[in-house]
Amino acid sequence: MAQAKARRKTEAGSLSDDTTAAERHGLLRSMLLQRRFEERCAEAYALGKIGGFCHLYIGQEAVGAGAIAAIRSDDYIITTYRDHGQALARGMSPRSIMAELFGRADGCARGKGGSMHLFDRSLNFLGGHGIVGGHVPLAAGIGFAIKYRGGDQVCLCFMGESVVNTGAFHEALNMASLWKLPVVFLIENNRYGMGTALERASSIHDIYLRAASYDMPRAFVDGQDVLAVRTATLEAVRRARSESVPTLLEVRTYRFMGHSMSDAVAGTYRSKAELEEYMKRDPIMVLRMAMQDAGEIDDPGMARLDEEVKAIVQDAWDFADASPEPPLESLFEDVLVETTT
Amino acid sequence: MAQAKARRKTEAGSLSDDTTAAERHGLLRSMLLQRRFEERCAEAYALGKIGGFCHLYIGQEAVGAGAIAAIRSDDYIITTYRDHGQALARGMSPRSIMAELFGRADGCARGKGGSMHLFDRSLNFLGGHGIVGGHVPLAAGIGFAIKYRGGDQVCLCFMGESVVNTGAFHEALNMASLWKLPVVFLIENNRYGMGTALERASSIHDIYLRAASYDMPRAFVDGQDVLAVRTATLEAVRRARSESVPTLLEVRTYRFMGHSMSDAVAGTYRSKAELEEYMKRDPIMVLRMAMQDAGEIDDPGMARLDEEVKAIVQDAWDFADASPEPPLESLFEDVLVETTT
Amino acid sequence: MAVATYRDALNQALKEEMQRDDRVFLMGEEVGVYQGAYKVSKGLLQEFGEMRVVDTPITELGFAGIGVGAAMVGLRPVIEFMTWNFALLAIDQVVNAAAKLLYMSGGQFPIPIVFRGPNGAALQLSAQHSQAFDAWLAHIPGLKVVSPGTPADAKGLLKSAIRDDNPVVFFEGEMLYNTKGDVPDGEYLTPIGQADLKREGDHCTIVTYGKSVLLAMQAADQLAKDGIRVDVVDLRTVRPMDVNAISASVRKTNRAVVLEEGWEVCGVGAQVADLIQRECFDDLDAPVLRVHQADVPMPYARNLERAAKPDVPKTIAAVRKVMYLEER
Amino acid sequence: MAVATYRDALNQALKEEMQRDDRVFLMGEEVGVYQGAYKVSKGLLQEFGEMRVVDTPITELGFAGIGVGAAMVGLRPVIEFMTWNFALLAIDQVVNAAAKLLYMSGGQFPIPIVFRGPNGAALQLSAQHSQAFDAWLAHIPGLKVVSPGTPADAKGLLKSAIRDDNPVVFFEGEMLYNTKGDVPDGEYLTPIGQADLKREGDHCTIVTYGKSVLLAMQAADQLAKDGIRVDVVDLRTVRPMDVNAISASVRKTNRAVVLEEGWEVCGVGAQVADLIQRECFDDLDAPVLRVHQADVPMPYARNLERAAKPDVPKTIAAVRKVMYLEER
Ligand SMILES: Cc1ncc(C[n+]2csc(CCOP(=O)(O)OP(=O)(O)O)c2C)c(N)n1
Ligand SMILES: Cc1ncc(C[n+]2csc(CCOP(=O)(O)OP(=O)(O)O)c2C)c(N)n1
Ligand SMILES: [Mg+2]
Ligand SMILES: [Mg+2]
Repeated sequence: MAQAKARRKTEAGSLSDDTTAAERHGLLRSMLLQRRFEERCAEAYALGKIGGFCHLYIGQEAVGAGAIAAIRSDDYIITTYRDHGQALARGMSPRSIMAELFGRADGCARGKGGSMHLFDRSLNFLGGHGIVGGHVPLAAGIGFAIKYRGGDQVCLCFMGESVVNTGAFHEALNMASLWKLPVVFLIENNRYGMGTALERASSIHDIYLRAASYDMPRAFVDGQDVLAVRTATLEAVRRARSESVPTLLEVRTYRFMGHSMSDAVAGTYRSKAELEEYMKRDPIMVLRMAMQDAGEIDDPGMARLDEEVKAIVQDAWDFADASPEPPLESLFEDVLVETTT
Repeated sequence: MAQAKARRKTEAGSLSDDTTAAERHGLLRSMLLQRRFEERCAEAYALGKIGGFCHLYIGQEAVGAGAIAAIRSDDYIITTYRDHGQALARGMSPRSIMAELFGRADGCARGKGGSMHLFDRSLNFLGGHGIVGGHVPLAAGIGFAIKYRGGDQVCLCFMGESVVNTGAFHEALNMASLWKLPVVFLIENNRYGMGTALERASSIHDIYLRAASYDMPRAFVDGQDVLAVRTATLEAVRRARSESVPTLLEVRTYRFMGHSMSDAVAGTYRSKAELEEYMKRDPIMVLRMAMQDAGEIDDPGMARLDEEVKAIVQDAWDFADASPEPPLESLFEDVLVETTT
Repeated sequence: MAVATYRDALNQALKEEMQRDDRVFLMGEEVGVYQGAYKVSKGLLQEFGEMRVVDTPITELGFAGIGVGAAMVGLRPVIEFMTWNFALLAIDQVVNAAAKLLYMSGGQFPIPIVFRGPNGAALQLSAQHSQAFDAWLAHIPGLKVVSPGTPADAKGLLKSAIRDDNPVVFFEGEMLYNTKGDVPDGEYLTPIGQADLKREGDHCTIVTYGKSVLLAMQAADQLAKDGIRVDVVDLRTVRPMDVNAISASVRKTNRAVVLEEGWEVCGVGAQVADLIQRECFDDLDAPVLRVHQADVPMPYARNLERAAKPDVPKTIAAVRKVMYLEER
Repeated sequence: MAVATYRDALNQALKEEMQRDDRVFLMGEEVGVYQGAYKVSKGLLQEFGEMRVVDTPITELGFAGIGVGAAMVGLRPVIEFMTWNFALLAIDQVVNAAAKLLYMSGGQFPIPIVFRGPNGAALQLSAQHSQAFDAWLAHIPGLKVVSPGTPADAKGLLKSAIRDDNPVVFFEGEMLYNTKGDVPDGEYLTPIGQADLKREGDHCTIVTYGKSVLLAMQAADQLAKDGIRVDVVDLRTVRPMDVNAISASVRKTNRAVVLEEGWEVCGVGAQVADLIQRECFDDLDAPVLRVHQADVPMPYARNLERAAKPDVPKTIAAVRKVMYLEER
């Protein structure tokens, strides 16, 4: 990143929320880790170390970082195939993620899931799902289970904006509202589903309004401002946790890369100019500048943070590279479990 | 029907719409034909002449009669398994319908469809569909075809109120609105989907409001008043025909019988008292009383009409009864057509 | 042991398992207030309350997914499809979620769920309401597929299915619900994956399962009158298939007929025939023949429906044919 | 005749048929502005405009149904599924609407529609994106199911499919799109329902179709080096199946291997094996063997994926086995 230049172009975020300086530093670090991690993913993909579909989160880091900062460690997260950023924000080990992407035995899913299917049971990170809309009913089911057991956890469900057109979304939202399930349905509206602009796919453009059909609380928020995302998610989480009422939260963001690694960065469906315009509001820059204005970080501090994060990513890469291929006999494992209850 | 008694209990409809006396007479006759036809269906079912599922329309006749009176003969109709009333209102031959219900060779679908699957290509009556929600995308497709060809027809799509919870409905409505398809989505809200009250299945109760998610015009209307149904449908049809804009029209009605012939009339899910309350607004009585107040029909006139209609139904029964079983070789016909284009 | 209907046997299994394990719940259309579209869940709402007997809107895709999500975090859902015809709307959740999550999470997320409901044709319900999807579900690794033909097996297999930590597809039959048989009281488990030799004979093997077991038994009775003794191998579980039971029988009889309710092409019978020709090639005295639904959508008319369905005469004819006896 | 890719062959077919008949339109995700997820529809939006090349929201169930509705009233839709994995969401419309409407309307409503898109595994797309559904669709009466393995067949069959007045399921392959072959210019129709003997030999028959034709041809080449000559019967159409072509070959070779991309249980290979044992019982010198995907969801890791997929060595081993030759 041409930081000095970007800094001048980027409007600083505001710090007028209730985070502490340490928390802000943590959010900055989380976003930076996501960014550096995925830059290396792109490199690994080009080298053929990562295969299949690989959807990068670059540009959207504030969504994962901000929203996940608003939940507890015993809450649940479920998401789409564009899951690296959220997995890292949740605290999944970069090593186990990179090893998974490399298809190795030490990957979080033993090399069986790949980029689209990251899971970590110990962190209540429930994947990584590849069918657009398919995981939204699962989120409602997780909310159902929470309520069934009488707990006060919540389920945070990330999805792309295209999901609001799928039948699965509507069926799930209706039941979540009807049965008052503690779920935050968080739309990452990055304006495109593959090559289709939101306006060409949805008959309304303020998509959080779809919640009105279910008498569900709803809001939208700037997705490039990590603190704003955190605040909006906190409110939705509070409602889920203490009132067992779901929320539809639209987070407005943008993806800086192609839909997946096999897609051009700009493409036939959006202009370079539009892309560049949005890139001016890089979420990392937005927070960094606000912190810099408040005297919470300076250039050397940023450089140190960057080095620290890069070292973690390099370590993950080395770990993944050294990890063996999964043993062939594992092909037939994990199809069924042997246990009964 | 104990007419005199019912008359006293029933609030007369108003005649302040733009129908002529002859048209009102036609609507009354259409509803009465549906009623008498289905009373005999119940009898035939009890005798084992009709098998399978058989869903009666009794109580809802004003919806089919009123809505279909608002469209042209070259418009399209598509509906659910509860299709006898609309088929008759459209002018399908009672003989071919009854023969179909009896599973005979002269049935409208050669005995292959039965009660749930009435079709008449010559009348653009496109069935008769058994999967709840499944025909709503078909309706959008018919609307798409109309627009594709540049015609000014409309597609009138009947559905039960449970359909508003299905994914198919939402996917179809979004596209219908996005692409401006000339379709009238008409919900027959009879308050129950089998044994499930609307309020136990939908998180909002004014279900026509679901159209707001698609920026689609919407309205509701009293479904026991055939003239009101006709007027509301006319408005929606006008919008579809001249502006190519779809409408979601909720028609509030009630079913006087069980969900199907194998279901009790009242059942565990609704009280007899509720049923009796609603039966006071029998759609036939509502129109008849208004016409009577306006001097358009009297008791002998009504009796004559009833005889006329009963004779038609008897003729249909006799025809069906005399019609042979489908030939066994037809089992393998109609699986595929031989033609190519 | 008492005589009970298949319906009551299922009801017992549900009730006992819900009493035994409070993570078990039943969800689907009309399972509660209405007491079940086919009354399988009668009384359960009253005993277990609204949180454990959950009426849903008509949203097969949605509530199947809710079941899978709940199973991911430790509940044990029983999802009722009013019929399997409607389950097509939910099949993405069965195939792409339930059957895949254990594998693609590298073993982290077992999905202890049962998807159940009537499958196949009843009487005159015509094309959209009369389909058997056993072959489809049996095709999918990551699932177990069970299809009991008797009340006792219905109880024993449903209890096993609910205790299984894997997704189990459970096929019932509208035409079976009223059938009666001895059903052991209380704890009674039928192991998943084991066929049952429902009748012994040495002339020919009939391999079947589910509703068709009734036809096979009737056919066997009639054949016996002509001195033809058949083995009736009731698979009970379609996936995983009990290959040994099939082979053992065919090695004895040297002839086989496969009887199933569904369509021919890529049906369960195709798989069984393939297995037999591979496993018992040198034992076979005749090709394996199959009895199944005519290769057409189900018609409404009574006579056409009857002609379309597999039945006792068709089964007898197939047995006589593999025995190279003149057809009557 | 010119060399073209499978992708271009499909593109030609679409273009020519859309030029020929203005009732033909293409609908699906990313078919227009994006030029097709796999670029099969490249240039079509520009030539035919927005009404005939229609980008949809992500609503497989919805737009498949829109296709069926449009077909009911006389249009001829080509519905593209980005992959068949996603078509599970739409399968109700394919099975309960498209395949049934002609029958349950007593012949009044033919449904001239094509459902097409890539099927089966590409490279490392893991469990939810690597499934082959040929056996499922072949199971359903009321459909035709086509799966071309070469560019010429892709063109000829897609043109035939679009002209057919029945619903046709058309399986392509991501791994096939870049393959090249001679493709006749302009009017070129391959009849639906006819297999093609892609290679002649007298020692053994390999029955296959779709993507696996490539494997079969490579296996045949290698086997030839050891003096083993095989017939490669490319079914091209899975439903209706060309039984005569299969039988004729097996009657000649007395041995058969069925090679398919999908899973074993109730797969297309099961049906073919069943057919062969019924039709050619006395001609068979060995059991029919099958080569298919391992009975597991598709794993991501390259080595596991390779191990899971059918391949040339597995095909050769099966041929050698039915010939009772020592495995190498
Ligand atoms: C049901 C289904 N249809 C199509 C696809 C192919 N596909 C994968 S991602 C995608 C676009 C999704 O866009 P959006 O929901 O906005 O999420 P984003 O990729 O922008 O994060 C499509 C069409 C799929 N995975 N599942
Ligand atoms: C997808 C699907 N699920 C379930 C059913 C079984 N079923 C048939 S009708 C019905 C109730 C539908 O209610 P509603 O839409 O209100 O129409 P009504 O019967 O009241 O006219 C149900 C659950 C079905 N046919 N299709
Ligand atoms: Mg998006
Ligand atoms: Mg209703």
